[in-house]
Amino acid sequence: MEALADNLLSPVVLCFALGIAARLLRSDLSIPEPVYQGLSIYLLLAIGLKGGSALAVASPAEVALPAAMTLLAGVLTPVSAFYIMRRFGRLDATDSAAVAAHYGSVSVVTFLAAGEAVRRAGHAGEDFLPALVAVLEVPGIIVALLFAGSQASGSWKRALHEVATGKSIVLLAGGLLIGMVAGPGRLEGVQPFFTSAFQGALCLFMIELGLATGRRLRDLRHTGARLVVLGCLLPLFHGALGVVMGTLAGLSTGGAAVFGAMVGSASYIAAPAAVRVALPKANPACYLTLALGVTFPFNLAIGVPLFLKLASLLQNS
Amino acid sequence: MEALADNLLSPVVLCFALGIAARLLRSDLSIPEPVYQGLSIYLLLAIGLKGGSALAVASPAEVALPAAMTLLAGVLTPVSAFYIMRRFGRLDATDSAAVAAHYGSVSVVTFLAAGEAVRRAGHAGEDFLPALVAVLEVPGIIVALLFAGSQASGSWKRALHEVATGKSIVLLAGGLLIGMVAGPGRLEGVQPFFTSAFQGALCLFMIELGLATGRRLRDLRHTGARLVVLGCLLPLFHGALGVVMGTLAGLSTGGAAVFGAMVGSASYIAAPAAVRVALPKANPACYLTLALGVTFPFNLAIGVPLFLKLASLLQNS
Amino acid sequence: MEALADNLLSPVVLCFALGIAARLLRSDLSIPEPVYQGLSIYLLLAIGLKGGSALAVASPAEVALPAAMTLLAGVLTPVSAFYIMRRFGRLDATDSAAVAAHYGSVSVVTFLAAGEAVRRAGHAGEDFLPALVAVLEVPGIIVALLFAGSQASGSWKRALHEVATGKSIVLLAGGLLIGMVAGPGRLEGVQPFFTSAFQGALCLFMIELGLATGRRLRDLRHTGARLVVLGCLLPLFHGALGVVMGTLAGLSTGGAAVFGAMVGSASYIAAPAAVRVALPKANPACYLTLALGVTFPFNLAIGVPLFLKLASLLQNS
Amino acid sequence: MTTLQKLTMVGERLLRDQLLDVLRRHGVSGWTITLAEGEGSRGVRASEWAGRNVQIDTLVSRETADAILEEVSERFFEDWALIAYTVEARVLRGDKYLS
Amino acid sequence: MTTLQKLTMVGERLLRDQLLDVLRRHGVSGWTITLAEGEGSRGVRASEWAGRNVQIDTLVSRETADAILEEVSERFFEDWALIAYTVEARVLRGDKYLS
Amino acid sequence: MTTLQKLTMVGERLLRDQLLDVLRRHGVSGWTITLAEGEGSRGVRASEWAGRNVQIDTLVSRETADAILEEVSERFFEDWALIAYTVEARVLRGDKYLS
Ligand SMILES: Nc1ncnc2c1ncn2[C@@H]1O[C@H](COP(=O)(O)O)[C@@H](O)[C@H]1O
Ligand SMILES: Nc1ncnc2c1ncn2[C@@H]1O[C@H](COP(=O)(O)O)[C@@H](O)[C@H]1O
Ligand SMILES: Nc1ncnc2c1ncn2[C@@H]1O[C@H](COP(=O)(O)O)[C@@H](O)[C@H]1O
Ligand code: NA
Ligand code: NA
Ligand code: NA
Repeated sequence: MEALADNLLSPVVLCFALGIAARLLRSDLSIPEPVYQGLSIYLLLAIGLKGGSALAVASPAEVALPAAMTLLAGVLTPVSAFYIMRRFGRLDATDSAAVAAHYGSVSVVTFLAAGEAVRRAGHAGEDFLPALVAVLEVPGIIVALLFAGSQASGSWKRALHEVATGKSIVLLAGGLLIGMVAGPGRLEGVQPFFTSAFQGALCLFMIELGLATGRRLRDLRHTGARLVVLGCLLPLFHGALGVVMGTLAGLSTGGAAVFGAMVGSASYIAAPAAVRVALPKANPACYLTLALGVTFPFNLAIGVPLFLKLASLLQNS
Repeated sequence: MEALADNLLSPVVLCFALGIAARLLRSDLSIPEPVYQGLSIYLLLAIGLKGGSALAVASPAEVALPAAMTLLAGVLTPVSAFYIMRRFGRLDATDSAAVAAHYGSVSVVTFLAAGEAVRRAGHAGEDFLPALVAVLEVPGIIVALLFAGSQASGSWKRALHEVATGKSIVLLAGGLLIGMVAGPGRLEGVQPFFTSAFQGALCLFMIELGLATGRRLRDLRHTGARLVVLGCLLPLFHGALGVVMGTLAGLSTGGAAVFGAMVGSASYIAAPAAVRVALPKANPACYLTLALGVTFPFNLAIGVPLFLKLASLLQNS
Repeated sequence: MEALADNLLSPVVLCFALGIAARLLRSDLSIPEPVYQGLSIYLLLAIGLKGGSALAVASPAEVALPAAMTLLAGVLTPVSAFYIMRRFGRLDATDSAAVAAHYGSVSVVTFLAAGEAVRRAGHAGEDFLPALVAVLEVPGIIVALLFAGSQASGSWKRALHEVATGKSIVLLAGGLLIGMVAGPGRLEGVQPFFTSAFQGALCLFMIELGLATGRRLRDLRHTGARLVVLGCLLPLFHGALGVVMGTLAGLSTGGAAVFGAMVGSASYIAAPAAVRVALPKANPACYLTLALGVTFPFNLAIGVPLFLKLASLLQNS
Repeated sequence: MTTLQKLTMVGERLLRDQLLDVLRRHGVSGWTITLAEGEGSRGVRASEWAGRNVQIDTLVSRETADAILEEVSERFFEDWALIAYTVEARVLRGDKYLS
Repeated sequence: MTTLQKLTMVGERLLRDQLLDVLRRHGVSGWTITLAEGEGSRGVRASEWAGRNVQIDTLVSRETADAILEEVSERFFEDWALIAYTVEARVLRGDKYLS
Repeated sequence: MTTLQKLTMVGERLLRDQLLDVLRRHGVSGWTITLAEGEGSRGVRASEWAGRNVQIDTLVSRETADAILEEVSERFFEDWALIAYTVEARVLRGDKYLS
């Protein structure tokens, strides 16, 4: 309970709430698009660099199992999301596949918020976790699009190209490579920019995410209660699965909690563009509202502390 | 005299001068609009957070009197500005009310520059002063618009909405709330971004303010010497009043000086939009030139050191 | 050899490579134009401030000789570039003059990358070197344009105005002045923003430079092998000259190496605009491809370590 | 292809929401907004902070265009920096923009 | 002065490269792109991260305009947020834009 | 409503001030500027740092439009990346833009 409150009072979560509030108040507040994109570039590159420099000093053995678990999660979650949406969400195959692509991938900001919450609670995730984010971003999207199969009126080739060369992957993977090749020593000079300033920059970013979420909240009415409930249950289910998998993979308490948040999160950066291209007939109001309007705030406020609790229980037993 | 020179040599003031010079040289230098707006968002949020985290640890008793004085100043200054403009400035009721709204509100950047000058002089303002900036921003505008009364061809309701949900208020007040709720402890992670980087970011902002002021300087010819003189006397009068009020409210020497600069300053962020909406017939060339072209540089160069001198005199006597 | 590898593994160079790679992969990665311009403004102002604050505490005697050498280099390099391009590059007078203007001026980013490489190698350049960058930026352009003479169908007056009041000069020279006038003490408050964050911000900037270079690489086919070879030899020649001149001027090993990189570099910020205005008939594909597509990456990867090697040899003999 | 009017309004950023309200009230189904800078006879702008000009393009029937122009002219032309004009356009599947 | 059609397409940013490909295949020699925001009947946008709308203007002959409009209509109109229209324009030295 | 010409010029950012000077000299009272990207036959741009293209729209009388086009054609067309065209527009209270 206290962990829940503590999580809600972090500047990152409060800035998200400020964004939502500003939208509900019909304020003209907005982060200019170039600034928002500049912040995204900064955050993705910073994550990549951090993960990469951790990989540079980690032993392959240490990373291999978590990486394998990540791939496994990238295959399991879109499958479960697809069937749950088809069965309980009553969506058609195309829309189910579209939603599955989002839940199969990962929300970078949820990952960051989870890392910060875990740190504030006195735990710490493994340093190489950002590398797993990059690993988790793509496969879920591909698996999910396979479900759409013949429904995919869009171009598969273009969709794959869109995911693989999309700026988020290029920055994350590029950052990882740069971090690995340069190593922690050579990265020291860029630390003040990419590390110290990171959390503050994330706050600004969260304001815009809050504004975008606020815009989506209006769409909730059309989405229907059924989907909103699923948008809360799915991250719980996937997140718990992730915590278990992370624990099995040998991650620390903090690491398993963050891993759970990653697996339980729904992408709204890489997935939407790919889905739009591959499944243009799928309804964006449906998948974006679920990912950004329901699951993201749910994880931010409730999911993350629960995953941490679960990880503690599992690891102390 | 020395304090005056020292103040003029601060990077913040020099960057402002660089902006003016670039404009006069017809350089193509300009801060791109999205960057300028991003900087504004950053500065306002940072001020809010700082004030809020100070409020979180301040005793209500300590803050109550200064806050009351701030409200009082927010009522007195627009009244005095209105009558002075009407009487000595020979402006009509609409234009006088428009100018009064600007002098009744507060210039955030003047506040910041004053804080820095005071700190350089070895003094220190109270940590909760940024909270007073948020308090001072709105009432002066409302009081001033009341004067315009029936002249207000624009929409009162829209103007109020414009002020209350304008991005500057949302960010300042939102930052205050976040700072108060989160408290200094939870804000530690965002300090490198919002505190260490603050003065440097302010320098970039000052360049654009200098460019904007330079543009206004050309309008001075049309404004007339009479108004220019008033644009220097008004901040002196209000500023001195502010120093006295701040001292009565129990502020330290540095705090009273900064308080004087706040009261003596003229808004050019919140007020112009509200005035434009409520009093579309008022002449922007008049109120903007006074606030940004005359009073802002005057305070920056001369007002601030004078207010500090006055505060020292008052408090040492 | 090892120095070469070490140089290639610095984050700054790797980010440049990431930009090139992203372009070759046809990724949609791009730094939004306002962010790119914001970063440029930041970098130029930061360099100016750094150089200026060094000048504030340097003895004039110490700086005089290097400054004179800089001016000399600014006269020699455009002359040599012009004749080499005319003779061996088989360009006409207009195109040769256009290219000469670029090689006569200086690439700020090459200067920065050289400074960092030198520092990593355990050396250090003189603190006042950034001031020399400002000195080197303009004369080469003027000398080169003199060669074009009657060919210049564009306006000389406008070109001069373009160079002298262009934002890069205004920011560099303005920063220098501010730094000198304010001095290291008063600049302390802005250090976290302008100094600590510098290298990281440079990384982001390098990504966009990489993207721009990637775009130019396609033009290499049209440029012809002859020009590409000259684009590598010219910086070697000028750079070696610069190292010798820097050593004669009494610079340290690191300082002479950085000076060499400055002299050997080709401008792609101040020069292109001036050349476009003064010599509209010159072919931008030719001069931009040489400066940005050939010489910049060449210096970044190979030139800088060579100049450092040469400086060490000269100074230890 | 249907022949419609492309109605363009360029004015102070502060007018943005009010102009869009006018469009909505006239049953307009869509519009495109771009940011612009400008100079004109009034040269008025509330502040840098409020942003530069906004340009609103909307494809509508001739009658709707005229009705909007009339309202805009009455409400905003005297006090605000604003320009409005129409151009004839042939629109792909344009009947969906008729309201 | 030559009379040409100014063909304007406004749509989701993700369509950008595909639309330019269409232009290129029809032998178009140039275009101008501006960033725009918009609202329409579909109101679809992949995400903030992909950016807002893109507006593409190109001056072409009437035949080219019609051919492009037809292809665009068939390929993109059903599933994508897109609007396309032409306006008649007198173009300085316009013959160089005839393809 | 007055019928005027909307004159549009799209070109290198470096031309901005010179083009505005031309407008001023022809007595033009206002214009709207938007930032644009573009591709054309010349594909020339001084540098990223100087920025992408600039688009200038101005409503003028037919005679003024023709006079401006002629001057622009003579002075800039050979060496600079620039396109210029006019479109007929019905302008609200358009007489104030006649010069
Ligand atoms: N003749 C014109 N042609 C094109 N745009 C104009 C013209 N006059 C004014 N504008 C635009 O309309 C805005 C308001 O103009 P005004 O109301 O005349 O101050 C200006 O900022 C310009 O963006
Ligand atoms: N009537 C209209 N007038 C001008 N632009 C429009 C109109 N309708 C749609 N648009 C633009 O076209 C885009 C796609 O519209 P739609 O396909 O109707 O969702 C919108 O985002 C607007 O930018
Ligand atoms: N056919 C065209 N249609 C629309 N805009 C064009 C066209 N050709 C060129 N442009 C624009 O005009 C600029 C200069 O073109 P150019 O002089 O042909 O290189 C380009 O960057 C485009 O923005
Ligand atoms: Na997931
Ligand atoms: Na005041
Ligand atoms: Na050089």
